[in-house]
Amino acid sequence: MPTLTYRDALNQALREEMQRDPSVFLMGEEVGVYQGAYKVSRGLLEEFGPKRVVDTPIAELGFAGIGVGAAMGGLRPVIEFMTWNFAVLALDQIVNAAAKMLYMSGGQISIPIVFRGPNGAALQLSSQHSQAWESWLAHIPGLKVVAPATPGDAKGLLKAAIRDNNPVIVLEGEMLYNTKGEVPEGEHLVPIGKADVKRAGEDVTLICHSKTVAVALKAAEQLAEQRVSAEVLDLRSLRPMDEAAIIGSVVKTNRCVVVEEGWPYCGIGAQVVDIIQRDAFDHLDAPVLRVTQADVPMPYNKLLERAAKASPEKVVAAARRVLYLE
Amino acid sequence: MPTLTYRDALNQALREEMQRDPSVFLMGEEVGVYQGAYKVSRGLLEEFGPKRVVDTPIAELGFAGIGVGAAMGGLRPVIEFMTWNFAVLALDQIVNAAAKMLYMSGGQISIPIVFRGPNGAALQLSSQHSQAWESWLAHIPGLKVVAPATPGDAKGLLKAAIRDNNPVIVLEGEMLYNTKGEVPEGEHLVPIGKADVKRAGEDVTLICHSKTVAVALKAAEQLAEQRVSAEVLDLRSLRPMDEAAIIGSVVKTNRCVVVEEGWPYCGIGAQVVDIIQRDAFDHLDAPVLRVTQADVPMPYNKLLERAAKASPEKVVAAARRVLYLE
Amino acid sequence: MATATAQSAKHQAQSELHKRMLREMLLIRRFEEKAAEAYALGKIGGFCHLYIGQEAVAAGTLTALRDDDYVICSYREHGQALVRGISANAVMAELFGKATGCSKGKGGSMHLFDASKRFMGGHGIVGGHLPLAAGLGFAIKYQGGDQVCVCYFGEAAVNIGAFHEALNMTSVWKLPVIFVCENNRYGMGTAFERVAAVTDVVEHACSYDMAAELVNGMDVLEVHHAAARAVQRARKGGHPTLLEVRTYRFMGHSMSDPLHGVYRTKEEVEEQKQRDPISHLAMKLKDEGVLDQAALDALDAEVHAVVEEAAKFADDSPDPDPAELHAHVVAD
Amino acid sequence: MATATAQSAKHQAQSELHKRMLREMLLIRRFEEKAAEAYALGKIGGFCHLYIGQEAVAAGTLTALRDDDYVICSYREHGQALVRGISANAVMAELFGKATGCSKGKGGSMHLFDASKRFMGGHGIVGGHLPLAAGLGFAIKYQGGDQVCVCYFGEAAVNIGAFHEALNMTSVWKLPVIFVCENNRYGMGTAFERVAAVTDVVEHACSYDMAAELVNGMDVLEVHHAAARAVQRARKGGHPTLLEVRTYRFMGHSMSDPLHGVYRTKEEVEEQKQRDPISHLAMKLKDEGVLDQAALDALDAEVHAVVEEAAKFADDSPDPDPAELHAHVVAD
Ligand SMILES: Cc1ncc(C[n+]2csc(CCOP(=O)(O)OP(=O)(O)O)c2C)c(N)n1
Ligand SMILES: Cc1ncc(C[n+]2csc(CCOP(=O)(O)OP(=O)(O)O)c2C)c(N)n1
Ligand SMILES: [Mg+2]
Ligand SMILES: [Mg+2]
Repeated sequence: MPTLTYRDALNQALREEMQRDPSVFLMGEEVGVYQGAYKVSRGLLEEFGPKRVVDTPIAELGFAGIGVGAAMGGLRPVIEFMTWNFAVLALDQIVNAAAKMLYMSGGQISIPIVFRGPNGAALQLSSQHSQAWESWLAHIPGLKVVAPATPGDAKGLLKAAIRDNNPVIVLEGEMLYNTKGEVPEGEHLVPIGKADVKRAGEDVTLICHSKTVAVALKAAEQLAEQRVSAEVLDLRSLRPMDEAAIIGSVVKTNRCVVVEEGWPYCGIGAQVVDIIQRDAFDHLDAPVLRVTQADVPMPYNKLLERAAKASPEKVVAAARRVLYLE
Repeated sequence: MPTLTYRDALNQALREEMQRDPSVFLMGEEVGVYQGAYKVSRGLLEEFGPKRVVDTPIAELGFAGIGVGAAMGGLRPVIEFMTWNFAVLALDQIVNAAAKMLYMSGGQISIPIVFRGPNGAALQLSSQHSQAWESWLAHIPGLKVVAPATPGDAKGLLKAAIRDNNPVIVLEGEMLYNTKGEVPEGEHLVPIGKADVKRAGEDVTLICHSKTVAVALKAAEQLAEQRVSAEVLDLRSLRPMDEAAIIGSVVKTNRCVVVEEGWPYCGIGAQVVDIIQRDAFDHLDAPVLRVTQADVPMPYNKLLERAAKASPEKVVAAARRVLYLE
Repeated sequence: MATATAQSAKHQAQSELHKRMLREMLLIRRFEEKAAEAYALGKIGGFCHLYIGQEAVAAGTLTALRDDDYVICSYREHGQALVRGISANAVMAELFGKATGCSKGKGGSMHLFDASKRFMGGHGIVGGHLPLAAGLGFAIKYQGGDQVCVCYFGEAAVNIGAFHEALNMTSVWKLPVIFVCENNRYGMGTAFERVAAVTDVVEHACSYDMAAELVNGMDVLEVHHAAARAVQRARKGGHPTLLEVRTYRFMGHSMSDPLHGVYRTKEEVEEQKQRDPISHLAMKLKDEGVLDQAALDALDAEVHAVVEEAAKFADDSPDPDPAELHAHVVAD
Repeated sequence: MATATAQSAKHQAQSELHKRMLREMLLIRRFEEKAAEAYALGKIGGFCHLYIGQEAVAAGTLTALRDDDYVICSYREHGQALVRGISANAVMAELFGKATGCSKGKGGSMHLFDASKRFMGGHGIVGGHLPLAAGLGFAIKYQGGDQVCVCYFGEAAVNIGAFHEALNMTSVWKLPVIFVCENNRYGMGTAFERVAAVTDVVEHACSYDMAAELVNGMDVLEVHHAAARAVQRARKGGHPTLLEVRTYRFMGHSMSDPLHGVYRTKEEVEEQKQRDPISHLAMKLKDEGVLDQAALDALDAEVHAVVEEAAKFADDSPDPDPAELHAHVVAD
């Protein structure tokens, strides 16, 4: 199987879907002439021309809405946000138009659209450029939300998202774009709504997604050195969430730590905890603990930033606590 | 003690704070000449003049930002959103400017501002006009979020919010404006961050806020008829959340149902559940259950709408389940 | 030179058009009156924004369209829905929240939809549907079609960012969109001049290098001709237009608001009612001998019957099945 | 008539001003060069947007202000921070993320703040700080002051809704705000004409009934005089201005972007460098005999020393205390 970067896997997914279906087009800031702010769309303008690779002004609300309108008109838009930080300006269109249109039209008008771009913190981008939006987006009925952690999942989930007849949010990671992994060629679809065991284990479940999968995997390695067998469950899809996979793993390990990039209050982890205590109450040997970003805006300074983020060390510490090893 | 409507209690709070501090002003759509879309600002234009009661164009992002800028310039703005449904357009200013300014300026620039208005569903306003935003707002460090359920709390929390040196979100309820209750005259401040036991009980804790307090109280009555003693804990403040009060009550009752107006995924209730299972794990005799809005956009039809909302019946059913009475 | 027969055929067609526009306006008027009545009886809930006074805008513009053109509106869209050909039954049933409504009772007054008529809603966030309109225009152009998209909104929407972003991109990409600003002077209780630095909406077109026309919205013929010119520009060359139609609402902002309140005088409302677009056209058609009083009365009776039937239909229709609560959250 | 002494005093003051502007521009230039160097060494992280080529805008406008006026900027604000009088030490330390930085190392390059200098940031969301500027203007007017607020942003921000909303309300309420659009032709890799229907930013002023001027941003004197006129309008009558300053960035969009890439040619950049605002003013002052080459060299050396010292200061400064992570999330 070929090894690709996460960036190239996304690029491949876009290219293949645009080749396959002429109603798919890409729109966003710098996606064309500039080849993408993070080069995810490299070469697409050359292959598909400016009709299908559309550079926009800086007008997130407007072009998100144009995407939704184009979907109403029969197209399958892929809207790139340079980063999700700027998509906060477009939330009205995502929530009030894209997510609610099918329902409020009594089932008449579906919105097959993908909103994608990097989410969460990169390195030292400070408070306004480091926000992880997944819990907001997963809150909304009518949306689907995926957050791939590996190049293979990135390709498979983006392709599935483009073919889905609903608005699908694809949360990528700036820090993931350069990471490499095996990516099946051609038709590779990862179903939306299915979690994936990235490492099997017995003693404790580490639930994670996107960038925190690598964090959890590192923690699992460190735990292995301490003779603790950790299972790493990558949610991949945040809405719908694979409740069966979550419960299945926790029923096996009886202990769980949820790791996420965002803030704690009403985060993804809170929802995971809710599901677990509701459906696996009698299987829990300890409270589920969470590792999140510190409950503060992201600081610029490198050391403070590091301290703010989820880390393998924090996950190991939490795992040891749920195992009552501390 | 005088009995006032929730609306008039808010009006009194605004009036008293504007009398007390000339740097307090009110800005929003229809707050002046029209006397407020829901008449919360009735009479204020006449008393304080157009300098301090400012009608705006329909430009939520813009006037929210103008409020933040005015706070940077030394004023204490109260920004009214006609409803929070429209505030989705202003979230960039609330999250990226108001909430982060103090932090990213290294502590130099505090933003003493109140964003207020009705939140959540009223009656048959359909999908785009019925959204409850509390879990989004409570997610954000740098904000405080309150959601009063009674006229007394409405006055006391709004006054506290106006005097707070941080951005404070005040979530009101359109369906609450006409409700009546005792309201202390003059200096009545309810501290932000303190929950309130609205009914004491022994067997199960019903945690709620805003409109769902009435729902929980009704459920408690029905439960009482079934010889179940329910404690109704009104969070009042969603960020910071009164974890001690939550834990205190659950340690006593060992069972809990969380009721909220919003959607389930990553809702306020998920956060409450997280707190409880983390800090009262050994005191729980059953999983915490949640009653939320159905996980769908709000439908227009009256019966469907009713079915979508939290109701005393649903709360009773959940309470009976955590009591293993079903 | 046209022959006499051609001349008279043209004349005939024009008369038919004028009669159609009169009927559409009357239908809206009677429909809205009935809706007001039903609202008072609690059969309609939530917000309900009537179109009385503004009928000439929908009737004048939509009669310039083809069936395959797109139409998209704000929450004040009963009139457009009717002229576009959604049956009064389906519209009234939607207001009543019934399963037979054009949005199956799930949308309500603010969210009328009929995809088969390319009637794309009914949207409740001020300004929010202007980008959607641009997107429909984008789809038309992408697919190589020669349809147009007509987008209705109030003058208060001009002050919001979405207006600016949508018009700019529409112009940059030359999308076949006609932005119809129904300037009825007020956004709820706020007079436009209190909140807009420039009160001629057409002036904004300069910032987007867009064609624009200012039209008297009480004269349905004037509206129709301006719309026809705009459609022509859009269909042939993909050139968008900003049409400012000066109109007036004779009712309160919504059924929950007072008729005039403190923001406008009773006298102003009465004065404006003298400009009623329906009487205006009826008078003209009488003057021209196209219709006599008897024909007018018959028309009114016919329309009245349609509306009564709609109310009865809506009343008799079932509520949506309870299972509808969870249907259509996501598509298959 | 002015006496000969008054004349010469005025002349003297003018020369001093010109020398000051030259020094400010040179300081920015050398500072930014040093920042680029430090970035390459990994001492500065994240996004870092240099001001090289645009120095005349900050130097020309900020020298027209009083100390109690407000200044607010986008993320490309090192130049404004320096001219406003935040020490090169504090700015460089902020870029290095140090506790001695003007935002205590928590803001970084995009979020420079100094409340004591009424320097209100450094903001990272394009267009987001335009409403903040209007709000500062609102506060000034509310408090009855005669200060002004100057707000800097790039031409690409003109396409976003916040621009439209902010300018409209500023005009309606007559707020003392000067919107300085630094039109350097590109937003990242996008030429303005590709994404804006109208490329003369000043044209937008018509939609808001606002005073406007189009200025050559490579001529610091022209910038200064236009700014002085705008300040006068705002201070005296609360009349806002939209100033479009045509400038050019000689570097890539940020330190992570290429100098020209595919969106502009190397030739274009080279050609623009011929219009360097610093050489332009230096030449003029030499021609006028205000400064000779030796004085120029001395000035450059002085500025160079300031910048070297700033880098050393930043390097030597401590990181913030770990407890800072949780400080200043909420105020007391
Ligand atoms: C973004 C937003 N803000 C506020 C509202 C509440 N609101 C509904 S209609 C309206 C007035 C709109 O006036 P205008 O655009 O002139 O249209 P008209 O009602 O006159 O047809 C307001 C303020 C809303 N729906 N959306
Ligand atoms: C709302 C938003 N969208 C996108 C970005 C990413 N971004 C940062 S700067 C920039 C270009 C801005 O260009 P311009 O306004 O002309 O200013 P310049 O960089 O040329 O000074 C973009 C797209 C952002 N910061 N905010
Ligand atoms: Mg209006
Ligand atoms: Mg630029």
